[in-house]
Amino acid sequence: MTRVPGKGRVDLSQPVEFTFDGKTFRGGKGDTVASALLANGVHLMGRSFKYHRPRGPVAAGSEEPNALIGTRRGPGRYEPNTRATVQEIWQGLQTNSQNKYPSLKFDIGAVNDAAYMMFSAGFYYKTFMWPKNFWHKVYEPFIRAAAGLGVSPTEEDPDTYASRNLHCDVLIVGAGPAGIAAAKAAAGQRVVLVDENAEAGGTLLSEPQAVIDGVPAWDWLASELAALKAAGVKVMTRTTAIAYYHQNMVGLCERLTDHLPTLPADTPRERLWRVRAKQVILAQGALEKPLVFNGNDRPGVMLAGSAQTYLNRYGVLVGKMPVVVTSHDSAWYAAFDLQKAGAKVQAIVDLRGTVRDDLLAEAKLLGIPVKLSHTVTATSGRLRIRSVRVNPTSPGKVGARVEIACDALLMSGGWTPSLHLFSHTQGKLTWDAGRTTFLPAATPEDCVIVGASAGAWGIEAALRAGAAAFGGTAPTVEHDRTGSGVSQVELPTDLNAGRAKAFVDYQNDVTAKDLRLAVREGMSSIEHVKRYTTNGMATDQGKLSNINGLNIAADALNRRQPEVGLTTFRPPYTPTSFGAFAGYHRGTHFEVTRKTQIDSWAAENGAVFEPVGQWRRAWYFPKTGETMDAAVLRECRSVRAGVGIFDASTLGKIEVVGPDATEFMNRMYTNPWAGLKPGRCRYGLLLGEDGYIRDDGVIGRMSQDRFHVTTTTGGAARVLNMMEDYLQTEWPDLNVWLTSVTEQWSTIALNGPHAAKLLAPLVEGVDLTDEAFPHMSCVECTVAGMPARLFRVSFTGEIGFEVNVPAPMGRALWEVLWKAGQQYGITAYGTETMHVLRAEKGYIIVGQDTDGTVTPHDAGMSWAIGAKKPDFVGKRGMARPDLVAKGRKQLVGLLTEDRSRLEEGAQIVFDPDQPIPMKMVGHVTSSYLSDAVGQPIALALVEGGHDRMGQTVHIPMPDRTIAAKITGAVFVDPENARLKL
Amino acid sequence: MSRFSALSLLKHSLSGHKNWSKQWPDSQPKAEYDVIIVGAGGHGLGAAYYLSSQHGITNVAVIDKGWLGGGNTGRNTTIIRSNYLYDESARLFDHSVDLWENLSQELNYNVMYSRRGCLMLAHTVHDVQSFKRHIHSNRLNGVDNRWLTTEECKEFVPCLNTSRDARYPVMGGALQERAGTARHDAVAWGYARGAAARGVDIIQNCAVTAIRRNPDGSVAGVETSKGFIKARKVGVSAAGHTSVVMQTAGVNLPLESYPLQALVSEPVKPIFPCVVMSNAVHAYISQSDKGELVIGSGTDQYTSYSQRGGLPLIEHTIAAITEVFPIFNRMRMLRKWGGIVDVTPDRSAIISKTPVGGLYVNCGWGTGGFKATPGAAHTFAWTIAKDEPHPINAPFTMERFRTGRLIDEAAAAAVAH
Amino acid sequence: MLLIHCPYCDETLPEAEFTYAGEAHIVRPLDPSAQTDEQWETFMFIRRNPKGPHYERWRHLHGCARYFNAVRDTVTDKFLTTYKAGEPRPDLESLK
Amino acid sequence: MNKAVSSFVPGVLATSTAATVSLAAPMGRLSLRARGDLSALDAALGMTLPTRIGQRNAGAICLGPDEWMLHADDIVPIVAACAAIYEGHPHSLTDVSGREITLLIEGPRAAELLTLGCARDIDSIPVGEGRRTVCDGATVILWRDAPDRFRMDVWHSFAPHLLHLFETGCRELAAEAA
Repeated sequence: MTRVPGKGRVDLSQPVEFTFDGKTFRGGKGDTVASALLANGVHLMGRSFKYHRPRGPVAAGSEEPNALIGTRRGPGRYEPNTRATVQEIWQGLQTNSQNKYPSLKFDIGAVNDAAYMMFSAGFYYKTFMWPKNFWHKVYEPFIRAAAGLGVSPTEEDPDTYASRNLHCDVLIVGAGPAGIAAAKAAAGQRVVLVDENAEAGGTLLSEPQAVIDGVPAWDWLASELAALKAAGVKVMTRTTAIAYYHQNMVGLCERLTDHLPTLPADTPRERLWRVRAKQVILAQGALEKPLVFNGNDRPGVMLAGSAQTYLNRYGVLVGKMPVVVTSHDSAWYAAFDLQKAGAKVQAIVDLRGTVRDDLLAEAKLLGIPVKLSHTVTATSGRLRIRSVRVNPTSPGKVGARVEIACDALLMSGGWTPSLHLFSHTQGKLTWDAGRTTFLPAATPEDCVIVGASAGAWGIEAALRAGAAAFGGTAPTVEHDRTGSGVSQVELPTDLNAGRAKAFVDYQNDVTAKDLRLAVREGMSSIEHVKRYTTNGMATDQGKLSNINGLNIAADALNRRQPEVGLTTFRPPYTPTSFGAFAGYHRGTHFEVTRKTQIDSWAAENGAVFEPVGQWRRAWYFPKTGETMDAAVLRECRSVRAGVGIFDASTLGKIEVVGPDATEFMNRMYTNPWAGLKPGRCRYGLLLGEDGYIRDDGVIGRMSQDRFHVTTTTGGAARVLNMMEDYLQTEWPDLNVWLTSVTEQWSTIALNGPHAAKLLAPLVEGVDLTDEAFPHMSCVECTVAGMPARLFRVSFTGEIGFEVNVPAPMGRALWEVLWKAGQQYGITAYGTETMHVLRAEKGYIIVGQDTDGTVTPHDAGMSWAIGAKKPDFVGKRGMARPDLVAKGRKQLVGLLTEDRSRLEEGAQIVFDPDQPIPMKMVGHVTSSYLSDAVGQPIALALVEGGHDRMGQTVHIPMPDRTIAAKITGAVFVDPENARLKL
Repeated sequence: MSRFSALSLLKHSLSGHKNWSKQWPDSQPKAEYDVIIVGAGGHGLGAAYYLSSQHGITNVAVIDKGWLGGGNTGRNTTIIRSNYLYDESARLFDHSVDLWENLSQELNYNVMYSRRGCLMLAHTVHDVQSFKRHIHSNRLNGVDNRWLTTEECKEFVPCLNTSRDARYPVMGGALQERAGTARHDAVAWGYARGAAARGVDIIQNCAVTAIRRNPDGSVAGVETSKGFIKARKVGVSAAGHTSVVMQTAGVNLPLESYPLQALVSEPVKPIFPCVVMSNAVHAYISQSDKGELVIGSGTDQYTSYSQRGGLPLIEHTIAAITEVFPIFNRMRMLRKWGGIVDVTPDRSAIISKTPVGGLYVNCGWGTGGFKATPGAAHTFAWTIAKDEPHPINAPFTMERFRTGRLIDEAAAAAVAH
Repeated sequence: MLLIHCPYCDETLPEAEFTYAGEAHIVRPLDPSAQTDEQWETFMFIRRNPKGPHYERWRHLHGCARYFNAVRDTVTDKFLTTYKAGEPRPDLESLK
Repeated sequence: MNKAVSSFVPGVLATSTAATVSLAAPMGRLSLRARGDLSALDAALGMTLPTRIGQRNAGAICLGPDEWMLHADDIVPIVAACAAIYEGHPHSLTDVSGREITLLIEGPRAAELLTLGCARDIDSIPVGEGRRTVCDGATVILWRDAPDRFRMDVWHSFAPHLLHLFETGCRELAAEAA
């Protein structure tokens, strides 16, 4: 065990057992998988992507690229690529390593490492091209098999996810010293303080030696957090600010259960917060830069600051005899802390020739050997570092090496401000040559970036910057540790640089020589370098690799970094589960399913449903054992011979009211409306300005100034929107108003020779005779004691009525009609039968027999156009050259010669013997078995179809070609005799 | 240009990869070119490649305000297919697929064209009708596309949710087996390398600020951040920025630019064998050779050049993906990005001469530009070289918006009721 | 998600309540039949699509249901102003 | 599963220690549209129509510059009174009683429950006012009657979807407080 008694915040009195690759390990409450494994002396936690090299954690936080594991909590609860440095342990947690076979310690994939010279950057662009068919059959399958790190989940996720909207005055991202100080200074406003870690505190958790306002850092932290909560600040931990959107909307992902041993009831696993803040404070701190040298990826090589975190926060000594290599002061403190905790630091190797005297004095005091002007040129050890090779340097030269045995190598190349969220705002960055880093400059958002993420190092500076954001004052800090350093590209080496494996992107195995190769091959922008090498595209999204990659590329190009380009940080800040984004919108709640008031009756009576837009509609009502075709034929027969009942409630309905209602209707629809008397209905056709059919429906004039407009089910919202658009912006002078009444009414259609007989006894105040209430009439009356709007209309060719009653009465009316209809053999029918019956009559379905390219003339509905009207929507568009040209596709009927049923969507040709590609002249829009016609019928759009009556066309199918005769589109009762009582 | 091969790779690896040469030089502009292409994406670089390789026109410059391939070429979901309804579209996109199939060999650059099939899911009766219309039309046009039943869909993509109770049940699907994906950056690089080898100048980080015209109205050249460059002909292929560039020549186009977002998951071992598109729920997905699930969504509702896009769209897209593929709920989004797509009123492209002599435009690809890259580039080059359209792009004119002869694939898929 | 000020409600609200409705100040000709094909094409299809301030229409669909106009910078997506339908096009200079 | 809210049985639909959602008794609802001088309508209605969007008076809420929603036990006299002045003061009065239902949402965390579906800031709706807004994709009218008491008018077919969200939310918020 490498746990240091008395150090850290892990509660070892609450032991926690978990497994890693089947072996049980013990840690304490507060441990991550990484800290607990390190405490057990385990550094080897994974394998790299390309070379399968052994890897251990290099960091202690969410920037970790190496220690990725699979985590499992019973069936369905498995996720790959979890960072061991973030995953908290709980009793029973199962974890496994990834990207290895057969085992983590012995992985045959590591042969790639031996052949690494072949796998240079972009190697796959240069090969795998011959022989050509080998790509699909051999090369690509081979490459794909090597893809990925972990394995995908394979079961449905039993957990739930949530989302919430939150509005606040101040959102502070990062609960380190800067964030806490800002929250305190913003007191009195609606403040939200979020941190991705399990605990608030940030740097303070790793720097217990600091004393703030005379109080030890951890005591100060506890009392400040308590005070903030008491002051109403919403403090959210385990909550990552994932993305910064327009106008200060920040997306947060809160992880609620992944750290708990048992799952609480009714608690989602994660919650997505959409926060809208008046002001955002970004206080995300800084990330430590790795050093780039040969062998810098061996398990045991770790960022110095992270080693300090493992010690001070988790009480874990990552090595008993570590070596420190650095070009920055901060790593010296790591050496001191480890030494004081019982480690025997073998050496502090500093690239710099001179270092602050106090650091040298402290090292001397602690008895740590110091090697200034030295570099590290190699490491050894198969599964964990065993030794490090150190060489003295002088300008342009690397001296003789010495080998230092060690069990950990702590490195620091300095610090990089965390600018990810700032970049999401499309904020401008400036290059700070002195610190070789980007710093935030300007952002279009109302956002302030403070502390280390703005380049201010040290706890006191962070506190000061945070407080200053709201004009507050900061406490004083003793034992603050600040420092400076110099930036490096690759460390000086005596090895052949072309052979060195000096890693920049650990996970993707991108080395410094890959970056230089990319530049050599002409990749001159950092984005090209990134894409060619995959540097920065691993699951850490370049948190550790981007800045080193840029420095090396700039060096190779002999240009300043800003000229090479800024790396774009893309959301999310850390990988975020799909479940969190989907939130509540899963399963039945994925999207609204609108149901009519009569839907429940249909469900109880065996209906099969189909989704139509947002609605679900009864498709057909099969009897036991009946196929769809049989059910539909039966339903059709029953309507034509008796009476059928149909739920038409989903039809869109718009109440058009006002003195200018007629004028408005004249302008919107193709038809003339002035002559329509109150109490009468008319079929209305609606076009777009392009002259193509958009919608249709029956429109009743309820009174002089009031129209009851119906639309298609899918078109309801679109048509209302279109009407409002014209009314509000083109014709605001018209005194007319529109109200959606789609859901005010339940609409029940009765069709068939017995429809009037069935309905008449239930209707008060209207005689259902041809004289008193002829076809295309409408009236307000009472039906079965319910207030109703009664229409005599037909979409089937049979005598038809549509009864509209206030929606909640719909099912009651349906049941009354159902009961009353029993003596007439009433049959419930669904949308499929409705489609068949209307097709037999040649009535179109907009969107099926028309698409967005059909004019009224094409559809054979020239009769619906008010030719005398000076204008209506679509009139001008319809007059464009191509819309009046000859040879347009026109709607006709088709009867197959072999009496077979055509397939909807089948294409039509005049010459069946032509080679492919064939000249297609139209397609089948609707096709049904037809009991009434005695053979299958079809509607089709055919080039010049209206002038080709009686001609034969051909429908080539995969197995045969079907001949069909062009007929009129009306198959049943063209004289409309059946509409009369 | 030194040839790429396994042998050359081996040879160079023995010398530590120190002797590779630049794949294309970073050129500075000359005073004058025969042809200037504005926009160094796949389309623009490809046009330069075909101008130089097929039409013998090598005094060509491709100019970009940023780095080559940095626009939609590097920001799309890499889907390639040609199962379009109308003859005009099917011909253009199938011409592209023909070129895709040999592109690696043609360019001596592995663009990793992966012919793994594209399955479009039908979730409504209307989808079924519409997809079958496509399938029949494709068959008679010689474009592969076939119907799969729900069970066959499940067999093809085992992780598909085919529950009858799903909000959008899978009622079948249309499979184009020749469809697939390609490595998007490599397409730009391969064309750049091929064009540069034939003498084309590729000028990056040079913004075209205006197109200058001669007194007779014809094109004179382009004003750029590096000064005026004379040209006999100018072809504009600047995706989302095309209308801005063309307006400087006095040409107003029927274009609007919208943000389009896409995302990838963390990489996992192979689990997803093909491309799946679902128009009803507005999402499409494939898995890259690196193991990432690549997911595309629709455009935001407003025009924009910000390359940002909103969170709600991402939420909806991911909800749609996990609805169709529930096993991915615990996968994680690794990164998402935005592009700018230029959209025409009929959602079909324009590859056309313009009213300005010597000025040509290739634009309006909306969300479908990547798959068209070789075909668009090839026919655009032809149009520029011969000052007349190739038969394949002849229907894709600007005039169609006046005459009404639209190629409206979206309208053809109109929503039913 | 954008934040949009509705000039009728006088509130600044999330985009979720609004729908975009294209370029503003495109007036439907009083007598479309008198338009040439070119004029009709321009009315129907030709759009400015500027990179920068854009005069555009929005509808507060899930609020007061009004169409209104806005000037939005298409590079930053920031609204420079919103104003009621029928009000004159504001001068860009006055918005700076 | 989404359950149907098509019955007329008022009562509690979802409840927890955090919030309770119940269905209000059926009531009369009228959509009123008018512009210009409203005095004739005010007289017919026996009240002053509020003119600022979101403002309420008696059972009337102003939803747009020319739009109001009226809630009333009995709409017959209102319809008659408005019809009487139609000639001189044209307007649109449409019965939408059957179109929608009203959910009562109350409890210590009622406002927070609404944030599950509403993107707008609930705090910006003053007590005694209301707004039309969008909740989980559905257009609703949200009336704030007290800091922790709301009414939500929603079209029938969207109600089960919203109720499903609120059922989940009530449980989730209660668990959060526990």
